[in-house]
Amino acid sequence: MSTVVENHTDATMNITVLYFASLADEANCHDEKVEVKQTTSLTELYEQLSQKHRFSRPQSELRVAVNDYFAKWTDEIHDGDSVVFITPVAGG
Amino acid sequence: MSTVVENHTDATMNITVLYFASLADEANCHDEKVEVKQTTSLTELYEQLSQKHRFSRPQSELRVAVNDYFAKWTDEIHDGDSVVFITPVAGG
Amino acid sequence: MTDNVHGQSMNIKRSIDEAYSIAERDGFALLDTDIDENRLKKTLDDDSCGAFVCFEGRVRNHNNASNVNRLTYYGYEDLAINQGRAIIKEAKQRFEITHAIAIHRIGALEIGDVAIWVGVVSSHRYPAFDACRWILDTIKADIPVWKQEYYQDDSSKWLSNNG
Amino acid sequence: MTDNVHGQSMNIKRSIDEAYSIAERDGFALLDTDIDENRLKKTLDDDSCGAFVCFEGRVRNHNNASNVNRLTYYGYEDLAINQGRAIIKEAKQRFEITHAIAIHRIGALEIGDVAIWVGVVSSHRYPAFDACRWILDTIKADIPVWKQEYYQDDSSKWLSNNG
Repeated sequence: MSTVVENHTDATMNITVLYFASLADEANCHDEKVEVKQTTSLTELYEQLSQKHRFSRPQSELRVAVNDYFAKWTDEIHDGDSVVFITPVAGG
Repeated sequence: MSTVVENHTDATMNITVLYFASLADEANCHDEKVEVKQTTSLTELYEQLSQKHRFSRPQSELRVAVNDYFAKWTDEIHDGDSVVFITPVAGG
Repeated sequence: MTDNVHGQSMNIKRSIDEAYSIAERDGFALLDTDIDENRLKKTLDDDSCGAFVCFEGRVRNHNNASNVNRLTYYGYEDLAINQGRAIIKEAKQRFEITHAIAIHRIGALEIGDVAIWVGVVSSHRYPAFDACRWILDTIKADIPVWKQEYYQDDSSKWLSNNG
Repeated sequence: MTDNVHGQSMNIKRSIDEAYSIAERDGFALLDTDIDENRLKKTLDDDSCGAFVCFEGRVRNHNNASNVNRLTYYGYEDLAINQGRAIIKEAKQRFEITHAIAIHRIGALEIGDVAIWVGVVSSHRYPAFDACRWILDTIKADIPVWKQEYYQDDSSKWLSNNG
């Protein structure tokens, strides 16, 4: 049992993150692959990347998409998922 | 004085009347020239023509135009005017 | 017989070019042939305008429960032009729009033909929507155009928008 | 540098024909070239529809107090298509309309270019107006498209519709 838990905690997942608009400017890239702990939430993922790239927008101003659909910040992510943080849009 | 009044009463004016839609069907013509007493009102003109052509619509259902502009039923008409009684329209 | 008394109301007295010139200058005209939407749109081009809204009213194949084969529009052209000018002028006072233009077609129309076209341009989108709808409603209420619908059994009926 | 990080968002991954096919089937697509309005209109032809309303959003030469020279739209195409499909589906549930189609253009646009086109057909006129406006508003609120305006002094700014 304890071994399984250990495995879970140490296990990681690979997430592809795409950047658009001002986030692409701040990250200075269009996409990147990140390896994170298995149970990382979307909120934690943004927090980590925000520290890395010094994003100016707080999470509260963003929406998030997983695998090309809008998602809730509380949705779980899984290995191989693609995640996009969406700054306020400006179409039309 | 009395002569002048007599003249006024006997004087006539020539009015051109155009017909559209169901009024044209009932009058069986597109236009006609009518000679009426000098002081004939629009209401009286419609009454006279309604008797002549047996129009089925009462004046209350119609609007009236004088010289190619909508007019009020109380507007005066003058010799040479063109008058059109407008049944409910159906554009669009 | 019917054709004789209505014949003059099925055609415009002006030339097609004259009708488009009047529409461009005053915002409204009657036409007795296909409405050239691109020609009307061109008159609305304006670099200050971010919004263009247009409405096309087409002859549809049914009205209430009846199948419609075709219909004929009749117009009182001179009054229509005078009243149309007043409508477009009022629309420009009521709404924050830059320009508006509308054409109503008369004569015999088939299913799918465009009977009326209204186009509006403005800086922002809501006034263009509001003005386009108001102009259409006001044309339907006030412009002296009448229509007769013909049904599959060859019967016909005068229609009215109100009253 | 800026071009590198945004380059992929200025072009669609699909072919133009594929984009129009998706728009015809699902009601929405992104395009990275001139929007062919007539091609979109044709997909809306329906003899049961008496009303066609369309909106064109054009790049205008000013925004607030600034003179705009040009602007660039960037899009997240796959999400845009998924979200657009949902918007058109919801529009058909909310309003009595027969069909609706919309396209948003991305890439570098000049003054006067059409950035967005929305067309709706319905039996009667009010649902077409209401749906067209709702679709436009919802696209502006939800479709992942961003724009940068460029001014006469060569400065630029990221814009946002809300937030």
